[in-house]
Amino acid sequence: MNGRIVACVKWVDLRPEVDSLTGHVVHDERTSGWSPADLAAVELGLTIAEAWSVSCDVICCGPAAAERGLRELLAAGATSVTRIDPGSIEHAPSHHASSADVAAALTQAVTNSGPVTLVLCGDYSLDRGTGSVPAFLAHHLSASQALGVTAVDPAELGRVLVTRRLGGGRSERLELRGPMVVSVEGSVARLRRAGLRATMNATDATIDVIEASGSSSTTHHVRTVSTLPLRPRPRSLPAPPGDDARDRILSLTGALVDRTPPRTIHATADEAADAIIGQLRQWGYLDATDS
Amino acid sequence: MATYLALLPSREGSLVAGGDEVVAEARELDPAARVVIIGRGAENAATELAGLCESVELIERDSFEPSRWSDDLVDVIVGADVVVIPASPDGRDLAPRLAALTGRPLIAGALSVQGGQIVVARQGGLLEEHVQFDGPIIVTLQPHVRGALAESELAPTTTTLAVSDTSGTRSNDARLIEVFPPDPATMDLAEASRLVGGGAGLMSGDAAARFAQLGAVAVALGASMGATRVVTDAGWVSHDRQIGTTGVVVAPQVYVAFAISGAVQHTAGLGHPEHIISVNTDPHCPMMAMADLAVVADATATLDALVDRLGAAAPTESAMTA
Amino acid sequence: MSERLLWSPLRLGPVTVRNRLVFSAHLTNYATQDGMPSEQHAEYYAARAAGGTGLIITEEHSTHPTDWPYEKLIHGFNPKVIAGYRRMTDAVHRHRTPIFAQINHNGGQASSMYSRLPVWAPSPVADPLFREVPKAVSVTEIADIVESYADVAARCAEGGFDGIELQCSHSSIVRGFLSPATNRRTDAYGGSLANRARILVEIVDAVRSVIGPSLALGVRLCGDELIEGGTTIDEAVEVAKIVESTQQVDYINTSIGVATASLFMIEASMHIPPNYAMFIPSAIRKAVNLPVVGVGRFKDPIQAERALVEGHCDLVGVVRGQIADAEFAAKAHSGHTDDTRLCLSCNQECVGRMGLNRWLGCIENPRAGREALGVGEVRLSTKPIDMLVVGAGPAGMQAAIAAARNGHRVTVCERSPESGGQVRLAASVPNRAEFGDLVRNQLSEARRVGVTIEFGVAIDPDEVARRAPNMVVVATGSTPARPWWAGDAPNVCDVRDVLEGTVHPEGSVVVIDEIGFHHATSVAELLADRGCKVEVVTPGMVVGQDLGITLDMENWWIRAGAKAIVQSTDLVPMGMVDGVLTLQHHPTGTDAHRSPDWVVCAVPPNPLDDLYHQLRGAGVRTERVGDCLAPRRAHAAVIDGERVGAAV
Amino acid sequence: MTAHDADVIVVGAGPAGSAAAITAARAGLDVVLIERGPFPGSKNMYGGVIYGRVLDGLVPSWWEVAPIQRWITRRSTMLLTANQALTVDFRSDNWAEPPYNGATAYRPEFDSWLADVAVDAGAQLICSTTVTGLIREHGRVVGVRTDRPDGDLRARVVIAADGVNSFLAKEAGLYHHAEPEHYTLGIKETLALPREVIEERFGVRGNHGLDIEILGCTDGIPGGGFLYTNLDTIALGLVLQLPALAAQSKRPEELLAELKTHSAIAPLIEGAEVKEYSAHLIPEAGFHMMPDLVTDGMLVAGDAAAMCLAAGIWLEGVNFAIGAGMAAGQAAAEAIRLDDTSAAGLECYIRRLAQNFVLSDHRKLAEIPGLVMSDRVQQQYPSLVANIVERIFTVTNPQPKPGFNAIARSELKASGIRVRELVQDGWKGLRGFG
Repeated sequence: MNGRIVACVKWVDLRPEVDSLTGHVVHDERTSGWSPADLAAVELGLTIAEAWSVSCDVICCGPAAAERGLRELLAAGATSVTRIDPGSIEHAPSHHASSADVAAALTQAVTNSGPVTLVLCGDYSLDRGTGSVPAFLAHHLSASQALGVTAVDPAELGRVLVTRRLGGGRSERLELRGPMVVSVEGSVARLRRAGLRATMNATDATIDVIEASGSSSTTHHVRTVSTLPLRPRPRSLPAPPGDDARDRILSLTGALVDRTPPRTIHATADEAADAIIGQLRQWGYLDATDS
Repeated sequence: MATYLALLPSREGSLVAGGDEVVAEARELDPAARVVIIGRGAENAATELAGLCESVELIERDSFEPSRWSDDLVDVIVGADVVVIPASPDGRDLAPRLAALTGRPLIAGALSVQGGQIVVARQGGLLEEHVQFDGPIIVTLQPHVRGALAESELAPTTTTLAVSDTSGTRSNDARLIEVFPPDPATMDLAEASRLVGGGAGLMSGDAAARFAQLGAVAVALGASMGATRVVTDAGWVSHDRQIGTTGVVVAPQVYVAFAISGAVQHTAGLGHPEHIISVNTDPHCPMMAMADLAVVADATATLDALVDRLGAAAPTESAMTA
Repeated sequence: MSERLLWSPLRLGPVTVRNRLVFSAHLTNYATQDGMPSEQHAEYYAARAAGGTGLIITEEHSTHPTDWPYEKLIHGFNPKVIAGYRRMTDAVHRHRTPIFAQINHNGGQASSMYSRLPVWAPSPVADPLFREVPKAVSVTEIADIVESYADVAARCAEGGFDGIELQCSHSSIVRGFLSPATNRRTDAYGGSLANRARILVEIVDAVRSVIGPSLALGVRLCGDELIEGGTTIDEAVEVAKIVESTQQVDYINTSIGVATASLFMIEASMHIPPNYAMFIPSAIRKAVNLPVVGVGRFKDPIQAERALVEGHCDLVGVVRGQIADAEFAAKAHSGHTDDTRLCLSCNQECVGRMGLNRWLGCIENPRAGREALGVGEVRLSTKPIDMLVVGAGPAGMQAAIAAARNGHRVTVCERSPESGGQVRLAASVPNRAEFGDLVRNQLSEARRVGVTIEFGVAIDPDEVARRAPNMVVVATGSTPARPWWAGDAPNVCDVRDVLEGTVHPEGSVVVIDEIGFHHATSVAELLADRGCKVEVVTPGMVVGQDLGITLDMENWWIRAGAKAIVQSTDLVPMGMVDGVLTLQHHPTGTDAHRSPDWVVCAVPPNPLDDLYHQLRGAGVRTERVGDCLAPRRAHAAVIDGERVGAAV
Repeated sequence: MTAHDADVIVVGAGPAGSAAAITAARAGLDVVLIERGPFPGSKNMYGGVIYGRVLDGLVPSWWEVAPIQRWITRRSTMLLTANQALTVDFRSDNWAEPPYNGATAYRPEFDSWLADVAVDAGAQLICSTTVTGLIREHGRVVGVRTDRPDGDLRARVVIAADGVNSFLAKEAGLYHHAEPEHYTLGIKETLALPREVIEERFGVRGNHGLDIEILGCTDGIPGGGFLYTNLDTIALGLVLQLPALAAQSKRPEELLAELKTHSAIAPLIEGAEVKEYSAHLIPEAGFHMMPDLVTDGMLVAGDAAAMCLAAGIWLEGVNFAIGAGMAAGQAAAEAIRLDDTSAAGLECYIRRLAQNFVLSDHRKLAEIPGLVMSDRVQQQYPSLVANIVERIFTVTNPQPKPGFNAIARSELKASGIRVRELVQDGWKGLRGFG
């Protein structure tokens, strides 16, 4: 067995209570957990590990409270679980480690136990939501990357085919070879349910903890100055054109927009179908050759 | 004053989403901001920036290779304090790698880059974090937040950047197998330019068959299928296909409504289609009043007749591109 | 409750609103003739507070005796108002809803009719509506005005208001100063924008100094006056920046148009697209950090949420939506948006009645403005009866709703397969679709209160005898009347025939308007859209005389012009012989002739009251409502229905 | 006998289950506590009233550690008619200091806390796991099936604390008298108001609060209402007997909406925002409805054993649940020690229940639910009492005021209630409550 899969997950409050006046965030440990995307990453890791007969380790960057969740992942079948204590990379005032720092810490943890074939992550974290950790990770591991993936099909050991969205409804199919980093959408898979005995056994399993090393120099000249309730940015909206008030009025009322003269026809089903096709053809939505 | 550079990936001659906004943002902050397009069909993509900037530098590349492209871009961005990249696919692939290569901090998914302060959404959009910086950085800008208004229709001039092209050298970037065009049947309704909608009037009888038929007609017209809330609540069509204020707010060019009366919850989410056809037995319902062609007929029978005429044929090329 | 931002609280200086919905300032004519706030005010605002709105801003209170442009204006300058203020603010505060007072001097947009004093304005420029040349105020008088704002603000604070809004937009002396169109001064209050805004800054300073830090202070600005040489959006943004730079103001409200020149763009009817004024708050909000209120045909909570999400505004003014349904906010917040009685934007009973010096009401909500009298309240009957309503038009449906609300067992029988009567026809033309919401609102309310509705069921006296209800309400409507002058000429039909689709006029069409509302103009537009050559003829001085009241006249003119519809006035039809229509120009008595392919008549109809008389004759307890009582407009039908249904 | 995975399986980490797990674990047993939700109390979003005397035996000085909202220092009973209200109000300063009397608490916080106590005592808590059935051998319960793969778990004793309508008690055939009228529907709105407004309106300070029981607010449906204060929310609700509710055309939320507009209630909640609406079935017939509590290898505790006692003014389910849980834990330990976990061996549970207050209160109050639910108490007494009081307080000068007895006699006559019934009900009530 000379391949290895690692799933990277993040312990977050799934339903943080945010005071919409002050922006104060109250975290409740009881509502913390793994995001659907992270769970999908773990499930894919487990499935592919079975297909390739390799191990699937889970690494999490998070506080000690995350160990409860890590035990669930262990029970679900992870070969090992490791927690990176964010300690020194979480710095004031935002108390968030930057994506670059998290990626650096993860890289260290991933490579600690030897070379890796496939790293799986959720596409976005719920709390910060930048989705940039996987690409940093790919850079550090000199790996190929595919972000925001909607389907993963493992081929032979060390090769996978993925589909990812490109926007505008388009998508692309990519082939990746290890080492590779793939971030997945939550809809890709649902984590299997851990067995009862595995769950019970995992309750007192020990969890490896690694201390993250100090923060990278790049973040030093970036600092958070304030955190407030979100006030959406005004989206560009054109004012009505025209120096003449009347032109602006006409533009605002929409009264002069040319429309197809409305027609009402009473029709049988066949006449109706013909009328619809004829109209769509006239507007240019259908070729003369259609139907 | 900080110098800005807008870096826009292109694909098949089009900018990735949010490219125009990145340019507008950079130019608002720095009227001399450079605009660089990298990718396939960069020259053509530059025409999308008409009225937003005067000149664009182009780097023509073949398929998307984040690791190799970022290697090539390291020299290009020298001198720019702030590099702004769209936070859409390709942009968010590229930005972290470029940041890591150049040692610049990355501020990803910004809502705005206003002067010395960058605003980033946190906690799923409940909070905004204001970040200050005092050195060279890379920022990705969330698409569809800012919007961009062109001041004219003047296309920018273009120059091709001489950049060492490492193509051909070995990289471990993913290999592109295929790009799938938008599939009207599965694409996000909000992005669909042609929509076929079904209402409660199709639910009598064999509703499942009716909506399958509606889907087939949609495919034949190169359109996406949507439905009203009553239909999605009844489970005949999934909720992500519900058109209206409680579902998806859409903006199609053409809308063909079958047996939809046009409750305001539906029509308010419909945008302003240029062309509307409505089929209904009630000539006086709002959907008929809104229609350019109001057909007073039985919607289910009309669907049968349309299926006959259009066949189950796949959309023709013109139906896809018109 | 999918709207997150809409239901999130916001701070406006010292005041926290629980959601982003604002019942913003609008005239009600509820004040007494001597300018005192009334019980009607208190209960009207309290009902909206109970219905969950985040903030109430009252109608304007005049700051100065020189400002009395219409009869029932609240005289903030009269110290006696405080008792009325208290009643109003106490009633609203019971629901923990903040209420702000809008204070104003209308300047030259006023009449001396009530005040018997010359109107004051920055320059002697006559207002186009009132057509009075104002007195240009002296610098001393400006100081007097500024002081009057402070006095009234102090009075409002004493009266329990949580904040003050300075009306500086569509009808105000401050707008008069800000606008280059009405400010021709050459002193320190005219010329540069800084000078034109001077009075605004002075008022802000004076008001803040009397109200202190515990009350909110807002300024309402006009984003585009839509008049020649008036303020446009770029300058409005600059004014907003000036307002923010005073550091005394907690929010900015917005508006569009000038009340006395472009009112139809302020209180837009259904003919103007929703969100039309959104560019104003959006542009202002981009330039300032203060919370900004957006207004303009917000009908639906999700539309409001969208405006918030896209950052165009921080709060949304929904006035008519909350007049039509006081529980607009509560229903939306609890996820029952579908139960909302949606505003039609018809302007018939709200805006329309203001121009007629009557108190504000609502075409579909008989309770609006009648809260203090208990109209529309549930009064459960101790002896429920069986009631049969014949006809599911607006009158019959309202009678059914009112009776069923009080616990009576009500069945409505409608001959046709659908409810709504003539409203459905009225709503079936371009731009009038929203009128049809009346039908849907009544239908859903009727179902909620347990009314049984049978469609396709005709009722005659035998059927009534068979069903043996305790009471019958006849709401059978009216039937088109063939005008006397038409004789038996072919190709003469009624507007209803066209809307029902039973006739299809083609070619040249003369539409006769003897009703003076949407009937003729709607059909004229419809036929013009279908390619007919249309002329609308009326004996009146103007086609669609009452369209002015609902602010639809300008829209009609714009569209009629675009569609090449000819309008001919002062013409009385005298006969139609051999395809020639004779029209008499009544001021001169001269005849004119037309030879149209079709003549379509919008003329007063006849009541359909046979069933009513038959049942009365048979001794059945019977009432009639709506057109079958006397053909009138929809609001009258609803009022009839409510009166009869609630009185059972 | 088959090998077992644990000594005791407790199903349900509510107050009863956690109390059982605590006691059993402290007795040195190997305990598995299985909870359906992702954490204990996750299904109860908001609060309840907890009368905590019983906690003394479980967690000494619990008031220093338990997560509570407000200490109940006022209890009121309100009798309502359509347009009258009579309130009997009691306030005690003694309830404002240790050991305290009662408190309001948010159940997610309280239940999680109590389950943590169980874990500290050595119990193993397994969340997100639903028990789907019992494993039985030779008619005896030997374990449970869960919805997890590999999900069977065996133990010497199963303690079913799986809530109202206990699926496990039913599966074990322990229910005999489950008729619909034994259930009431509880509905509750949680209404948010600023802390200082609550304190002003209810005349309480700091973290003091009140609990009101309301009679006569259910439009003739047997049941009652309640209102209690949390830190910055108010809970207002109704309990309504099921069959009567079903026979009526009104929906429960309409009844609650009417209560909210009653002139005695409306000012208390004016301007409050609804945070949550919840509905819950409550077993309310007290002792007469209790299932058999013991079978071979299994005990039933808490709501599962219909131990929510709705004896008129006492809606103290959590107390009884904890008491029953403790007894169940102790009984399991005793049976395992004596190596007899058959029904006979577990019979000591009943004894313990009877000894401590749970069963004795239930027995003593056996008639009370019937009395509270009776037509006279529900419909006639509130108006009788309110009318008498109204006449006493109504100023009738210059006419001489009739004496109390005269008023009472005339109102009693007008109400149509016979003196014999009044005396009988009074006696039942005295016997039960006294």
